[in-house]
Amino acid sequence: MIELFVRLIRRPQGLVGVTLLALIAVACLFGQALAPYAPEKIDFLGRFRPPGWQNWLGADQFGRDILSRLMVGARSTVPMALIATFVGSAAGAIIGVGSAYLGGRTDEAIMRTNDAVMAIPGLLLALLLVSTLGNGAGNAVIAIAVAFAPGMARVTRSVALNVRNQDYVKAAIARGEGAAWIIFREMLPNVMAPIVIESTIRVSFAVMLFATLSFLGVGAQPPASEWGLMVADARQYMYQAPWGLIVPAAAIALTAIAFNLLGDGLRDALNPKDER
Amino acid sequence: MLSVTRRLFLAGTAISLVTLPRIAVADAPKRGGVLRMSLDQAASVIHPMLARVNPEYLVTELLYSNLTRLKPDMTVEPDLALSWEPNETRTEWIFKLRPGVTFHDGSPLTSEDVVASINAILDPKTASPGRTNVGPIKEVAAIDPLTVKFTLSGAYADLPVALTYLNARIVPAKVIASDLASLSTTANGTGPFKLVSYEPDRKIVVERNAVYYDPARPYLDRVELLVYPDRTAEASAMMSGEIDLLLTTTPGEYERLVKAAGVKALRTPSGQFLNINLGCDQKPFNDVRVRQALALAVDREATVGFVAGGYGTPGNDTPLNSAYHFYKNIPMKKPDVAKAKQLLAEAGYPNGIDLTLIASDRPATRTQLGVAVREMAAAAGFHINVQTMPHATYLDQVWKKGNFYVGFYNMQPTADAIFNLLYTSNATWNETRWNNSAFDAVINAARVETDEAKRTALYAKAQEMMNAEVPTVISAFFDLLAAQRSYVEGYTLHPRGSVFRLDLVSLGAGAPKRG
Amino acid sequence: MIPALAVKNYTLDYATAAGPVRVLHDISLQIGPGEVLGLVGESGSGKSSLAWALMRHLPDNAREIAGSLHLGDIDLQRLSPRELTRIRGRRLGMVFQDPSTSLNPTLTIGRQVTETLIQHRGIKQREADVLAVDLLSHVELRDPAAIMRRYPHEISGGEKQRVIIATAFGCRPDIILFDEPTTALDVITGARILELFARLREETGVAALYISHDLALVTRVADRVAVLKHGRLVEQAPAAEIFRAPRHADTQALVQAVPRPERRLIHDKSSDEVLLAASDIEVHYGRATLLGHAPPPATKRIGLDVRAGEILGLVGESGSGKSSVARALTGLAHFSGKVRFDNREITDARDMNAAYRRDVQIIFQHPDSSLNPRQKVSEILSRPLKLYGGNTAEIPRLLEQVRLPTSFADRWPHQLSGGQKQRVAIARAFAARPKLVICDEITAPLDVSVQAQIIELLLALRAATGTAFLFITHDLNLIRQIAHRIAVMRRGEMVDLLPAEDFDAEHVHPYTRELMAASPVPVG
Amino acid sequence: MSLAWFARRLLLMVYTVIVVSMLVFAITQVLPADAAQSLLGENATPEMLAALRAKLGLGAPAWQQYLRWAGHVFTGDFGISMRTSQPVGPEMLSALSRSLLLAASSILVTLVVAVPLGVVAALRQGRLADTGVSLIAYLGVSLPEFVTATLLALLLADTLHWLPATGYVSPLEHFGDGISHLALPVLTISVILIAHVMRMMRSETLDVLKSDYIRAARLKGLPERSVLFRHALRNALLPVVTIIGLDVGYLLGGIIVIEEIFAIPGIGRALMVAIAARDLPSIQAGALIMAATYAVTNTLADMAYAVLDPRIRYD
Repeated sequence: MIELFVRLIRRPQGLVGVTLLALIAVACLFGQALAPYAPEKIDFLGRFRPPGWQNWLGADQFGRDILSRLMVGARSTVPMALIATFVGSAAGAIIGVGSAYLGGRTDEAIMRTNDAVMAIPGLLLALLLVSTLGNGAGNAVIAIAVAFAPGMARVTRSVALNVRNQDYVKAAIARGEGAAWIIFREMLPNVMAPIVIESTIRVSFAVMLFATLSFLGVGAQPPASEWGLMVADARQYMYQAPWGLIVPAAAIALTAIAFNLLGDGLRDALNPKDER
Repeated sequence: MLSVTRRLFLAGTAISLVTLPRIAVADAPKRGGVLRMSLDQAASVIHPMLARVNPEYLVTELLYSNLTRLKPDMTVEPDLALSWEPNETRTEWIFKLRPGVTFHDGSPLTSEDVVASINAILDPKTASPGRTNVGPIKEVAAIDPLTVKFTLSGAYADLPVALTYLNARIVPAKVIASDLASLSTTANGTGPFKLVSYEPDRKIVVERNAVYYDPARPYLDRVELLVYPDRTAEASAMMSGEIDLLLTTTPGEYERLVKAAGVKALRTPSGQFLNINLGCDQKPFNDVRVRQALALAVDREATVGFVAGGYGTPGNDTPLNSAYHFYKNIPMKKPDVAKAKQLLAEAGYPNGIDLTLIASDRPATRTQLGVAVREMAAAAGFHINVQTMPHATYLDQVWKKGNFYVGFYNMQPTADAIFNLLYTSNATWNETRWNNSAFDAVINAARVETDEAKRTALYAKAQEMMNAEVPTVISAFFDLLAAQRSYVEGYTLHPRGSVFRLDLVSLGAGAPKRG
Repeated sequence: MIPALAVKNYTLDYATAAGPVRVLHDISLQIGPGEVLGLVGESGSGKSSLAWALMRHLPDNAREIAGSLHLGDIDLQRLSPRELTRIRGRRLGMVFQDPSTSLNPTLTIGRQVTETLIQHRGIKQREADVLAVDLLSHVELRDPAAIMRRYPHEISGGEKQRVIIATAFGCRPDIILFDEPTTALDVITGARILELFARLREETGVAALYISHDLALVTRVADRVAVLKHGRLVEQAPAAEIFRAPRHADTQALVQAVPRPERRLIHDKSSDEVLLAASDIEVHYGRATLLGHAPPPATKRIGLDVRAGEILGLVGESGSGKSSVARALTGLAHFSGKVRFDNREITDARDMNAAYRRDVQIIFQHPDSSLNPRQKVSEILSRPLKLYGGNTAEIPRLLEQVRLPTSFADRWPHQLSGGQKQRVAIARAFAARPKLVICDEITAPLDVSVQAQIIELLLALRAATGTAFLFITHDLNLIRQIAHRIAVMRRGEMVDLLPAEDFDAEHVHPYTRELMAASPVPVG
Repeated sequence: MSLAWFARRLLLMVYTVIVVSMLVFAITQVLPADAAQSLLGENATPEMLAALRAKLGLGAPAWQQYLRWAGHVFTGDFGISMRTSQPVGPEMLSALSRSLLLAASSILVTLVVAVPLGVVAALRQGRLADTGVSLIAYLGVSLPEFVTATLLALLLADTLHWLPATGYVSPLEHFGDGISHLALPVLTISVILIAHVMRMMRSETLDVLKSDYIRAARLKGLPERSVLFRHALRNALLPVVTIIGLDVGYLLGGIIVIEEIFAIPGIGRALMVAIAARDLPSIQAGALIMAATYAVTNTLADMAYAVLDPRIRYD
């Protein structure tokens, strides 16, 4: 584990990714305590105050401190994306490994249906689901998880299929091992790495999708300081107060970049090809 | 009586008063040209009796005519009706129609068309939103081809105003008899323009009606209505000259448009307001002290800033503001946290009170009001959780049923209309369930009162009652904001928000040539 | 006379994170005009590095420390990229190991042959087309004009290698580097390619550097043989002498490891007791789908029996169905037919009970994939012990049995070499104390010296436990050394099943004879 | 591309459409707040609601509604919009045509920009150009469409005045205007696609350049130019074709946001409007058409792949 971490941060993208994520983690954990102002405190005189000593990153249309909202908002943005990805990945992984292990026509039927569901664009599926479940951050998380599961299932299955064809699995079957042992001890440990890498990269999509849903008004709801919602709110004032738009947009982009970098870094660090 | 007759007189001579001075004083409006106007949302309904939102009202106004229409000062002028006369008790009204008017298909307008149209609006099966807004009509009958008689269920002085209602457009009787639903896809009216093409979410094109009853109007050859769902994008398009006129914009964009070259930003005070509805029949708002406490917690000046970007006027918990006739200037409530706390304590909430305020997501200002009120009222002990929901869900689950939610209303033509729409016990949308019989009595008395001074006094009383008892917190009225290119002439931003009069618009020097 | 190719005191390092690694030490060799020098070495001996150095295609981390490389009078190390482009192909040709990956899959054969001709012989497309047809017919390709229009995947591996050889000879280079040109091919196809090479060499008098891991093969094509070991040239000798009188100890070891059919490694007779009898075995992969036919069975009603303690060899080229038999017998593939083991009849994988699975063990070809990379050696070995009622305390004994240090129990598979992994796999199979072990090409990816050790180990295990083996291989020479009886398979059918000593007899199947002729027995 | 291959693809497409139709129908069945209420808005009275509900046929059991709907869809009739009273099919298809124009232009721009950049990055692996391309790629895939769209509009339309901010003009009606109105949305969509395809192209090119046949081509003495263009490029492009086929799924999703922001009356916005208005026939038709489009383009990509890659041709 430590060895992996060292290998990870030895690469520039791994180092940048880990550093950014550390910052984000600090914001998620201590944002509330560190924020200079209460994130929802309105200030009539401070409306559209540009960045300066009073509000380091400026203030929004209610005179709320953008830095504080950003720091507190990290908690309503990043963990949501993580949860959505985790739930979606777990569901997808179970479907994928199960389908690969079952094989044959069952596998065919599961995967064709899975592909069919994937034909509905993720955002559309999420939109429909949120409309059904009702607007809100929690429902957006569910919707993203559902939208992610088929893709994860497909990825996992292809990896699992490859693992299932490995001789050590065949050896286990020839030996007369049970299905549980083969799935959990022989196959699963060997599909974990690709799943973790893929999920890490998908977190960045989840961050963006979550922000997009909030932007479209069906995700997090005011007065939450979710970043996508902040962008949506600031958009109508973007000429008066562009900082209100640029700051949360940059936060979303940096978070997405961080997870992308981490995913790529992990992929490299876990790739046995680079080992001499 | 005096006021009514004076209005009637004015109405009767409206043609000469409205159109002649223009010809005499200014240069004659230039004929021809194509006007591109942007709509803030799709005009998804062109059925004149089913239209519900401003872009749809605009389209049906272009294609159809009412008997009467509303001027910017909220008085009426003739449209298809040349003149009208009530009986002594104002329970029967005789309307004389303008002769020689034809529909777009060439057939002549007769009193049969008017009778059929009004009956269709009143028919519940039509499901027209105008059904409850065109006045207490009991029966409508054709006396001769150009005379129509309205029989009312009670005295009603404002019938000519009510008939300006946006769904009370006149359509051919034969269409009503054969297939009224066909008006959802085709149009046949007496309006200044004829329908050329209709794509609800993209573009609607109308062209000049050459046989409009006023041979001079309209001045434009063609009007193209383009749907711009994004306000920022719309303002940008206005600044780059892609569109000549926009229907409405936000304070933020307005500030940009004011500074833009070649653009004339338009602004007019209006009676459009955002409010917080309090369910007066349930805890905790059945206690007047809680309502008063909330009213005292809200900073009205600040609210105008937060939700209207400063482009509006503070409200004093009555639906009337200076844009209305009969507005009574009561000293504006000042935020008073101590008093509010005290009232709340007296009502039995010494430790404050937890509430959930529901706001629909359209328009976004509803949520903004919620967020602002939440923060402003916190000091007084109101712990408000703002919950937003899609507009459709809101209409289904909250509206008229909820106990504590944000409302949003256009200006109505008369004081009577707004009070009877929202606040009397038998109001069409009795949201607050205030059910104050004293208040009802005042409004009913004002309705039939003919003496201007007495009527003013009655409406003043009504406003004072609402101000004191706070069935609803009305803290901000909006100015209507829009913009046009400088070369657009003759357009007036109507405070009603849903009257446009593009038949008076022409293109002046500098207008781009458009095919 | 100037040699066609001269390497003098050449020393090459690779820079790695752990410091420089020397891959070639002070190499000196010469190839005269028209001469063929065979370069032999096991994997990691540096033979490919030398080829890449000559082709000037070294990886970025290569550091040339000393020495010179000359092609005739041209100093290869001083060529500019532009000059190099003119030398490659034109003066210095190359034939690659794997013909299936050396041709661009998306260009026609004709295009890939003519582009080289146009580049190096300065001719027009039309002339090049004519010349290419000529060249292809010269390498004994039937209907060369049709081949020209085909894509690589539409012709066989042997045909591809002929195309590559035709291209290499087409530009009339001074010298051609052959980098294991037959390794990726089947035995018989490889033999034909060698014949072609011999003929073309005769005709053109081209000099060649022939690189291979197969000493026996090299002695048959080369005039002289150079032996590389750990980057050092240990011996250079005429081809005829290297087997007869290897001078260097390393060469001797290498020669010793080469399988020779006449040098039998087992001397006992097998018993008559039948351990496993399989009859009418047909192996099926995949079923008919809505829109596709089922693929044909991989084997056609095969029957064979394994006797107690016997080594039964099963040989055949790739695709002959020999591995399918192994899979059927271990329940890894669907089959029809009957297997009789221990007086029990088995018609389906489900009939294979724990006793059968314990008694019949399988060892796979690829050591990398047969050990779970996420399990330590101890866990890998403990599993059959737990499953078949053994004791995990036996793990050290199992490791010793396969001659691995007991400390290896704590290692991960990736910390082991190929040979060591294969020993762990063997230990895993023997943990069950089986009666029959199926070895599916288990030595194919290993160097001959490692192969010899593994074979020796297996024979020792057999001697100790009396286990029977079903030994599947494509190497006829190897199996003739160790098997009691040998079955020959071809395209899913079993064409011969003979005692090993009867292989030279008259009555063997023509295919078996062809296979024997194609298996290069060392010269000398 | 044998007949069986083609038939199998076709069958899969049909299966996809059926699964999607059931799924979409199921979702629309449980949408809260009914269409009648949403249609009538604040003016609804109970009688009006009842009348409208009866008219819209909202009472029947779900499976009956599905079968009836599916039957009509099969004959090309998607029903009448509850919101606009217009036939849904033609409305959605003309919206789709505008979306496809947007999508096709974006893919074109993407290919023109991303392929050369990816190749250059691969050739200059580890150097400045490669690092630059990688950074752009990271940025591109990490910006949600709504951010890119807003920032680009802020920069190109309102600060520099190079392009019209939004709106849609049909290039058939007015070519120049049409193109300039498409520019910003196409650019926005392309940013993400370019990042994706560029990354793909880079890694594919690297893989191909490491392949044996490229080494063989070099060692045959072919000049670098022909190694690159004749041998490497085509093989590196092959997987990119598949990727683009799969990206259409993303594209159609992204288009929802882009069309919403840039006021393009395409299928994405039609869907947004329909969802907001609970206009069930429009939601069903729009989602189904989108999924079908994805299935078709995916199949097309597969076929393009088969055409480009001789290995698949005779399967």
